[in-house]
Amino acid sequence: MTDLLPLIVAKYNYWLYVILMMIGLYAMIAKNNLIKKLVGMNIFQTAIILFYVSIGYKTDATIPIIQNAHGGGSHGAVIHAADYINPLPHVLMLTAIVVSVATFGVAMALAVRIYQRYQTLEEDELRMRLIDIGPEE
Amino acid sequence: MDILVIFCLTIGLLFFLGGAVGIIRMPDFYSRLHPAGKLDTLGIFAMVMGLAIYNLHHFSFEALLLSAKMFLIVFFVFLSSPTATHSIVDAGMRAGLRHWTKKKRKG
Amino acid sequence: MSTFFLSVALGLLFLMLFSMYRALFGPTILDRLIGVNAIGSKTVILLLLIGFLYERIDMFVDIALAYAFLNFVAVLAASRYFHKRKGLYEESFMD
Amino acid sequence: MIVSVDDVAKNDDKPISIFLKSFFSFLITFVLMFSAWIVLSGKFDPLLLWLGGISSFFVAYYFYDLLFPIIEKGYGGVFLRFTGYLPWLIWEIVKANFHLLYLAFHPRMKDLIDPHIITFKTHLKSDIAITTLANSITLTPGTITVTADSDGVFRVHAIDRESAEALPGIMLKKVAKVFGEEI
Amino acid sequence: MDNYPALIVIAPLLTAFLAGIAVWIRERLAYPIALTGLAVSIFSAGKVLMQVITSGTIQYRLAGWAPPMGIEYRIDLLNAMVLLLVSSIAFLNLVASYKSVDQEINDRAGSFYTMYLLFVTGLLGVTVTGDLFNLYVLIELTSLTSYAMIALGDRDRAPLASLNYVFIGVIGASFYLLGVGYLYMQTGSLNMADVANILSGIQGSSTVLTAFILMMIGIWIKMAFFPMHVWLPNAYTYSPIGFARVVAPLMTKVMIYVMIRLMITVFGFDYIFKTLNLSDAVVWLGTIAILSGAVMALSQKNLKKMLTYIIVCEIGYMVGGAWLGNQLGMTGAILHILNDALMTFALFLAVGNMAYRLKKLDLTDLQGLFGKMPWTMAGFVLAAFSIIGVPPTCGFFSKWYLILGAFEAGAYHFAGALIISSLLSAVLFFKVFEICFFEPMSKDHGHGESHSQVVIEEAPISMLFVSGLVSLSLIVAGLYSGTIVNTIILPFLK
Amino acid sequence: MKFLGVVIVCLTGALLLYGTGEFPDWGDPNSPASLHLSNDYIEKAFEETQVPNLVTAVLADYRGFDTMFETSVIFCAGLACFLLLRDFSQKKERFYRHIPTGVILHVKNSKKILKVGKEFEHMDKDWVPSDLIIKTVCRIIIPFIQLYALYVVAHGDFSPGGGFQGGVIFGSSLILLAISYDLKTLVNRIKEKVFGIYAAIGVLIYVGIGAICMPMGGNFLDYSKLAPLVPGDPHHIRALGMLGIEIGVGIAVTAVMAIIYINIVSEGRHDEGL
Amino acid sequence: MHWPIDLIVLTFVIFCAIAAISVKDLLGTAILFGAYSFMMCLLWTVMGAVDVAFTEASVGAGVSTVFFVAAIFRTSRRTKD
Repeated sequence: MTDLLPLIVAKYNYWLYVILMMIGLYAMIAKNNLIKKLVGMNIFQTAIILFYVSIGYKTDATIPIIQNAHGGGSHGAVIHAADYINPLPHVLMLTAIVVSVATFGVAMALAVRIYQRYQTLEEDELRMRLIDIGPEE
Repeated sequence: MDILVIFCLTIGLLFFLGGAVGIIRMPDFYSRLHPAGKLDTLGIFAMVMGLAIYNLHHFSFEALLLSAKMFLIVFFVFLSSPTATHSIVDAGMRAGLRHWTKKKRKG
Repeated sequence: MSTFFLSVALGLLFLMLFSMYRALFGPTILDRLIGVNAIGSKTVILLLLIGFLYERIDMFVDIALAYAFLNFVAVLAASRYFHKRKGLYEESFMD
Repeated sequence: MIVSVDDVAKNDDKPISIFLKSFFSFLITFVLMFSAWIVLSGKFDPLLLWLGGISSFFVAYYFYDLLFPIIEKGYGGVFLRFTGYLPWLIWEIVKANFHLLYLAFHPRMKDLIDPHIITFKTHLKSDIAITTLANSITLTPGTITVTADSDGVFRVHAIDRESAEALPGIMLKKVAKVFGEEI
Repeated sequence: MDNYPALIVIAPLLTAFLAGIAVWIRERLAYPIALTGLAVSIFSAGKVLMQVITSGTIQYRLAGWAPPMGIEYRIDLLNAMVLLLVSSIAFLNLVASYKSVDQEINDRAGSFYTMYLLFVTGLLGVTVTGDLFNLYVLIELTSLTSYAMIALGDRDRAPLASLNYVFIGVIGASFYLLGVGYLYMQTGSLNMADVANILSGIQGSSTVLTAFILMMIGIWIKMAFFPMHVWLPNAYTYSPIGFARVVAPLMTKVMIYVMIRLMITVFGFDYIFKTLNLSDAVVWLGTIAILSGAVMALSQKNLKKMLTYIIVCEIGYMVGGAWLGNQLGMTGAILHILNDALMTFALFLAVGNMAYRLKKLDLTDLQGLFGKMPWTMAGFVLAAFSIIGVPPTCGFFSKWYLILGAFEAGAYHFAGALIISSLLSAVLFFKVFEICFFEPMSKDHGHGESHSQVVIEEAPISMLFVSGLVSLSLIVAGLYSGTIVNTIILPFLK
Repeated sequence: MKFLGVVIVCLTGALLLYGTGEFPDWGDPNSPASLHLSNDYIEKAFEETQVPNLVTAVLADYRGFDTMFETSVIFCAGLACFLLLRDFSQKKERFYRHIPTGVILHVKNSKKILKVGKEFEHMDKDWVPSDLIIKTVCRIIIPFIQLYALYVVAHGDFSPGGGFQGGVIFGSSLILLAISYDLKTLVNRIKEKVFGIYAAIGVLIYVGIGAICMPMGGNFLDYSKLAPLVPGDPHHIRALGMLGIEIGVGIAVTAVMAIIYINIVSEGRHDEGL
Repeated sequence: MHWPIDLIVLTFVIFCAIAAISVKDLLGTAILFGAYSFMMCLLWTVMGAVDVAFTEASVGAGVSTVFFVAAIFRTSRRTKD
C-alpha cells in the first residue's frame, strides 16, 4: 500500500483525463441528439485542457504571478524558476478555451437553424426528414 | 485570534452541513429550498468572516482592503442568493409543481 | 493552520457530495438546479480556502467574486426558462 | 444622457429638473463606483486610479438610471436607517437558522414540518422597499417569498406553522420605517 | 523594408475588420476594401518568394522575441510557393464572386466578405507560421469561418452538413492539439525547428510515437483523407458557390502542406521512414482513397458533388505520394499541391459560372451547355483534361512524378491506382461532355414552359475572365513545371 | 453506431494510455516541459516586461500573435451567429400594449405598424410580467458587475484576469439585463449597430497597435518601439502595450457575447427572448 | 500537498460528465454542464492555473450555460438519449 500510493498519485491525473476524453468522444459519436453531441464536444475539449494544465503543474510551487512585485524587493529579488508553476500551458489553454467557446456558440447557432427548419434535433428523425425532402436539391 | 477563526469556520461548516443534510432529507422541492438557499448563505457569511479575520493577522492597509473585498462577496451573496431562491420557487410554481403537505401524506 | 484549512476544504468537498447527489439524481430539473446552486456557494468558499493554502489569497478573491456573480446569472437564466415555457417533463436518470 | 421612458412619463412637466435629477444620480453612482473601485483594486498607482475614474465614469454615464432611477429627498436618511436595520436582520437570520438546523437534523423531521403557502397584503409602494422585505423574508429561514408584486401583495411559502406566524409582523414594520412608508 | 512576411497575413486581417466596420456604415465599401487587402497580400507574397529564391530562408520574429520564446515565421521555398498560390487564388476568386455573392447572399454581402478575408487570413497564417500551437489557432480560425460560410448555402441541407463538419472538424483539431501536447511534454518547446532539434535525441519514446499518430490523424481528418472523408462531400456541395470555389481548392491543399511540413520539418524523414514502419500502410490507404474516390465520383448525379469526390481522390494522390518515402514521390506530391489547387479552382470556377445561370446542377440539367456557354465550357474542358492528365496540361506532370516515385518505391499498387483513377475520371468527364454537347434541349418542351423561358446565356464578364485566366494558367503551369521543380521543389528537398 | 462508437473510443483510449506510459510524474519539477522554455519565461519575463502576472506577459507579449488570432476567432463567432441567424423580416403577428390603460392589442397580419413610443409598447408573444424582485436586485447588481469587469480588464497585469475574462463578465452583465427585464430593454438601450461596430473596433485596436509598430521600425507587435508615442516611463512601455490590447480584447469580447446571446435567444429577430 | 482535493474534485468532474450526457432532458444537461464547469474551475485552481480557472469561471458558469439555456429555449428539451 505504501508503495502503491505514490505511483497512483504520480499518474492518476493522466489516467482520469483519458477517461474524461473517452466519455466526450463516446458522446460525440454515439449520441443521437445534436445538443448532446455538442456537450460531448465540450467535454472532449476540456479533457485536453485538463491534460495541458496537468503538464504545467509543479509540486511545491506557487501560482505564476510574481510575488512582491510592487511591495518589498521590487528589483533586487532573484526569481527562482522552481518556485513558480509553468505559465506556458496556461497561456495555450486560455486560447483553447476561447476557441472552444467560439465553436460552441457557432454550433448552437447552427442547431437553432436546424431546429427552425426541421423541428427536431434527433439525428435519426433528421435523416427521415431529409429523405422526405427527396434527393439532391 | 486563531480560536476565533477556527470557531467561525466550524460554525460555517455546521451550517453547510445542515444545508447538505436538509437538501437530502426534505420531502419535496420547496422545502429543500429552505436549507439550500439560506443555511448556505449564512455558512458563506460565517466562513468568509473567519477567513477575513485570519487575513488580518499581519495587519496592514492592504490586508484591510482585501478583507473588505472578501466582504464584498458576502454582500453580493446576500443580495443574490435570496433572489435566486425566489426565482427558483417562482419557476417551480409556474411549472406547476405541487408542494408537499402533511394532509396529502396522511390521506 | 494550513492543515486545518485543508481539513475544512475536505469537509466542504464531502458536503458537496450531498449537493452533488441532488444534482445528479434529483427527481426534477429544479431539484438539480438547487443542487447546482448549493455546489456553487460551496465552491466560492473552497476557492478562498485554496487561496489560503497557496498563501496567495489576494489572487483568488477575484475568482471567487466573479464566481458569486456568474453563478447567479446562470441560475437566473435556468429558472427564467420556466417563466416562459410551461411544464415539467418526467425524467429518469441513467436507464 | 439617456432618459428612460418611465422617467418621462412620471415627470414630464419640468425638463430641467429631469436633467438635474439624472445628473445627481449620475454623480452618486460615480462616487459609489469609484469607492468600489478603490476597494477592489487596493492599489494607488496613478495609472490605475485614472483607469478607475474612467471606468466609473463609463458605468455611471451609461447605466446611472439602473442604480438610482429616480432621486428623491431623504436618500441619506434611508441609508442610515438601513444600516441600522442590517444588524437586526442578521441577528434574526442567525436565530432562525438555528431553528432550521434543528429541523434538518431532527430524526422525525417530517412530523415537524408543515409546508403551506400564506398570502398577505401590505401597503408598501416603492420597488426597493418591497424587494427588501421580500429578500428579508426569504433570508429568514422557514419562509420563502414566492411572488411579490408592485401592489404589495406577498405570497410566502412557509415550512412550518411557527415561521408562518411571525409574518408579516415586526419585519414589515421595520422595513416600512426604514423606507419611510406606511405599513 | 523587411516586414513583408508579416504583411502577407496582416493585410487581409486588418482589412477584414475594416470591412466589418464598413458593413454597418456603408456596406458597399466592404468589397473594395477586401480587394485591396488581398492585393497587398499577393504583392507581399510575390516579394517574399523572390527574396526566398535569391537569398534563402527568411526568418521573421513576431513581437521581436527570439524563436523558442516568441513566435517566428520561417519562410522557405515551399512556404513561399504555397503563400503565393493561396493569396492569388483568393484574390481571383474574390474578383469572380462579386456577382455570385450578390445573387446568393445579397442582404449580408459585406459580412460575407469579412468572413472570407478571415478565412484567407487563416489559410495564409497556417502556411507561414513556424510554431506548432499557432498553427492550431489558425486552423481553428479557418475551420470556424468555413463552418459559418458553408451553413450559408443550401437552405435545407447546409446547416446540417455544416454541423456535422463542426463535430468532425473539432475532433480533428483536438487530436492535433493533443499531439502538440504530447510533444510539448517530451520536448518542452513549441517552435518547429526547436522541437525537431530536441526530437532527434529521443526518437524511441512511446510518447513521441503517440504524438505523431495523433497529429497525423488530426490533420487527415481536416483534409478528408479516405476513412475520415465523410464530411467533405456534403459540406462542399451545399456551400454557397462563392465560397465553395475557394474552399475546395485551398483548404485540403493547405492541410496537405501542413502534413508535409510536419513530416519534413518536425519529425524528419529518418524518424518516419526508418524508425516507424507505417509508410506502407499509409500508401495502401492512399490507394484505397484514390480508387474509392474515383468510383464514388462515378456514381454521383450532381455535378458539384461529383467534383467533391474527385477532391477526395486527389487527396489520396498527394498523401500517398508524400508517404512513398523517396524524393520523386515527394516532388510529385508538392507539385500536385500547386497543380491540383489550380485544376480544382478552374473546375469550380466553371461550375460557378454554370450555377450562376442554371441554379441547379444535376447532370441532366446540363444538356446543350456547349452551345449556350461556350467559353465556360472551354475552361471546364481544359480543367477536366488536366485532372485526367492529358499531357500539355499540368496535371500530367505531377502524376508523372508520382508514378515514377511509386515505381522507385516498389509500390506498384499505388501506380496502378493512379492509372485506373485517371481512366475512371476520363470516363466520368466524357460522360459529362456527352450530356453537355450531344443531347439537345428539345426534350424539355414537353416538360413545361418554365424551363424553356429561362434564356441561358454566357456568364458575366468578370467571372468569365477569371475562369479563362485560370484555365490558361493550367497549360502555362504544365509547360513551366520543369522550371518550378528545379527552382523551388528540388532545392527545398535538398 | 453505438458499437462503432465504443470501438473507436476504446482504440483512442488505448492509444492515449499507451502514450502516458513514459510520462514524467504529475507535478515533477524536473520534467522536460517545465525545464526548457518555462524557466526562461519565469526568470526573464518580469524583468523584460515589468508585468508580474507571467501568464499575461506570455499571453499578450511573447505569444501575442496567438492571442490576436484568438480574438479574431471570437469575432468570427459573433459574425457567424449574425450571418446564420439574423432575420430582418418583420413578423406579421404583433402584440402591443397601451401603456396608460394596460390593454393588450393583438394585431394579426397587418401591414400597418403602430408607432411605438409614449402610448404603445411592443409585447412578447408569451409575455410574462417581469418579476419585481429580480428586476430590482439586478438593477442594483448590474453596475457593480460592470465595474468589476472593467477592474478585471485593467488589472490583467497584476492579478488573474485580463481582457477576455473582463469582456465575458461585462457581456454577462448585459445578458443579465436582458434576462431580468426583457430582451427589448437591452436591444433598445444598445443598438445592434453599436455592437457590430464595437466588435470590429475591439479587434482593430489589437491589430492596429501591432501594426503601428511596423512603421516605428520594429517587427509586428513589438511594443517596445512604441515608446516615443506614449508619455511616461519607457521602461513600462510593454506593460502599457499589453493594457492597450487587453482593452481591445475586452471591447470585442463584450460585444460578441451580446451578439451571440441576442441572436440565439431571439432566433435572430431581436424582439423577444428569455 | 493538494492532491487529495485534486483527486476528489476530479472524481466529481467525471460524475458530472457522465450525468450530463446521460440525463434525458436537455435542460438538465445544461444545468449539469454548469456544475461540470464549476468543478473544472475548482480543479484548475487546485492546480494553480488561476488564469485558466478565471476564464472557466466566467465562461463556463456564466456565458456558456446561458447560451445553452437560450438555445434550448429556442429549440426543444426533448431528447431520446
